[in-house]
Amino acid sequence: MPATVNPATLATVRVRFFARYAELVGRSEAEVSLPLPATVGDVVRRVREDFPGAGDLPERPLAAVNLKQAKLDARVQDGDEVALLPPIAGG
Amino acid sequence: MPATVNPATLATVRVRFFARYAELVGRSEAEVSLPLPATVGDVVRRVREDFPGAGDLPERPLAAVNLKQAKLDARVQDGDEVALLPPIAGG
Amino acid sequence: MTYLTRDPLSVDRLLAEVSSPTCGGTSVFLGTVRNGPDEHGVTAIEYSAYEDMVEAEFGRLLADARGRWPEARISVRHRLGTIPVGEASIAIVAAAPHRAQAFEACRYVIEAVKQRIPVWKKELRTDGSEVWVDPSGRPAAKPSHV
Amino acid sequence: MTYLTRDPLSVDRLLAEVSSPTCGGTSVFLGTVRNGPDEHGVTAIEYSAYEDMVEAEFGRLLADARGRWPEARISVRHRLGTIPVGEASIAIVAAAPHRAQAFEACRYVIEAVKQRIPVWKKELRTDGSEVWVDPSGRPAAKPSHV
Repeated sequence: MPATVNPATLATVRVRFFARYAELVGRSEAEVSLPLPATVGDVVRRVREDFPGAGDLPERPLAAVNLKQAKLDARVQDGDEVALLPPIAGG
Repeated sequence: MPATVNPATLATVRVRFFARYAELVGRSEAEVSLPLPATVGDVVRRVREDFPGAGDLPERPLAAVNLKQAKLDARVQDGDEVALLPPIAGG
Repeated sequence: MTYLTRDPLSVDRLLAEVSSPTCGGTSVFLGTVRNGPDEHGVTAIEYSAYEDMVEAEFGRLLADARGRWPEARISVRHRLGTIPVGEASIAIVAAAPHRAQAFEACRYVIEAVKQRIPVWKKELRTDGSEVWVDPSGRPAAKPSHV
Repeated sequence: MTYLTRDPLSVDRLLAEVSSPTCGGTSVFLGTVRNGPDEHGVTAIEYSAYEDMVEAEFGRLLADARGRWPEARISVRHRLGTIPVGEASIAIVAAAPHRAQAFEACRYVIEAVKQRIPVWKKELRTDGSEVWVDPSGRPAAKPSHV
């Protein structure tokens, strides 16, 4: 009998890609679902596995959660927006 | 018999006054003659003695000779322009 | 408030935003698109951004700066899109009662922008190539499949 | 070349003078007439100068700055006459390949101006009085007979 998944423990996050990373993945956003508790690092691993081209993303990219830089061990919640940011080159 | 003055040893310098110093002396320029060798300090002493109001000038003002800051012991030559400068407040 | 624009930057407009009779010194910084000896025939740079985050992060960054220099009045604008050589991509204006505060606040903001504001640039070159710039100012290595 | 003017200063004109495709950073400093809490109802400042020496000294000062930052392109203008509160008395623009050079060169010039350029200011106040400003920024004591 398959294990049942409690929907309350699944998080769906919106992932955004920018600049060179968007070119690598061939898209500017995606949605991934993963079991809670989950971290930004878990989102990165999932993206690198699931999307063609995303394997060329660094294992430890700069990331933001909900418009603020976050470390890879930061927790993500259902509904969060996680962005993977190439090295910043503004100004 | 009066001592004869050798004209070659007399320097005539143009003295310029600016800002508050010009107000004190009541003029913006003057000519003074003094025996050589002479220094900027000699010019200042002569000015302070000779011109009404110039006694209120400092004994050791900032000075310039020929458009360049000069110390009080710098030599002056015939034809030099000596300027007495209030504390600089530009910018 | 928006800190982003796709139009040429106007220093005069930013100066007007910070102008105050209590400020005696104003420091302005302009970052411009360069084609120097280290570049390889750059004609323009295409600036892109995580725009929502840029707005949020500039708000936090300026709050930090105002915490350090409470008397400073600071304004900043980053331009996006294709910017030709010689034109400004960023303008920062910091006015303060005294010049030291103005210089320090302005410098603080541009250094923080380079660290914190999610903007990226792609060099457009005379030979038709397009190269992402890495933060050290040198082009990033091209990924193998591009 | 003249570094003096009696007209309002134009940052745009100075920027145009230094603009170069090899410069990626430009630092601007504006000194403006202030009426802050330390002032006593200043409405304007009357700037006067030893004009011939200002021209000569700016030439020497900029040569010194260019000696220190050979790649910098620097332009400066000092305004004379009666300048109302909020308007600029001096504008300095320093462009350089990199921003650190630009900031440093600009700061060097304004600090040197305060030391070397023979300009004086007289505060014009709301009560009708006129007071010479001493270099620390505070009014000079009035001489007894004025």
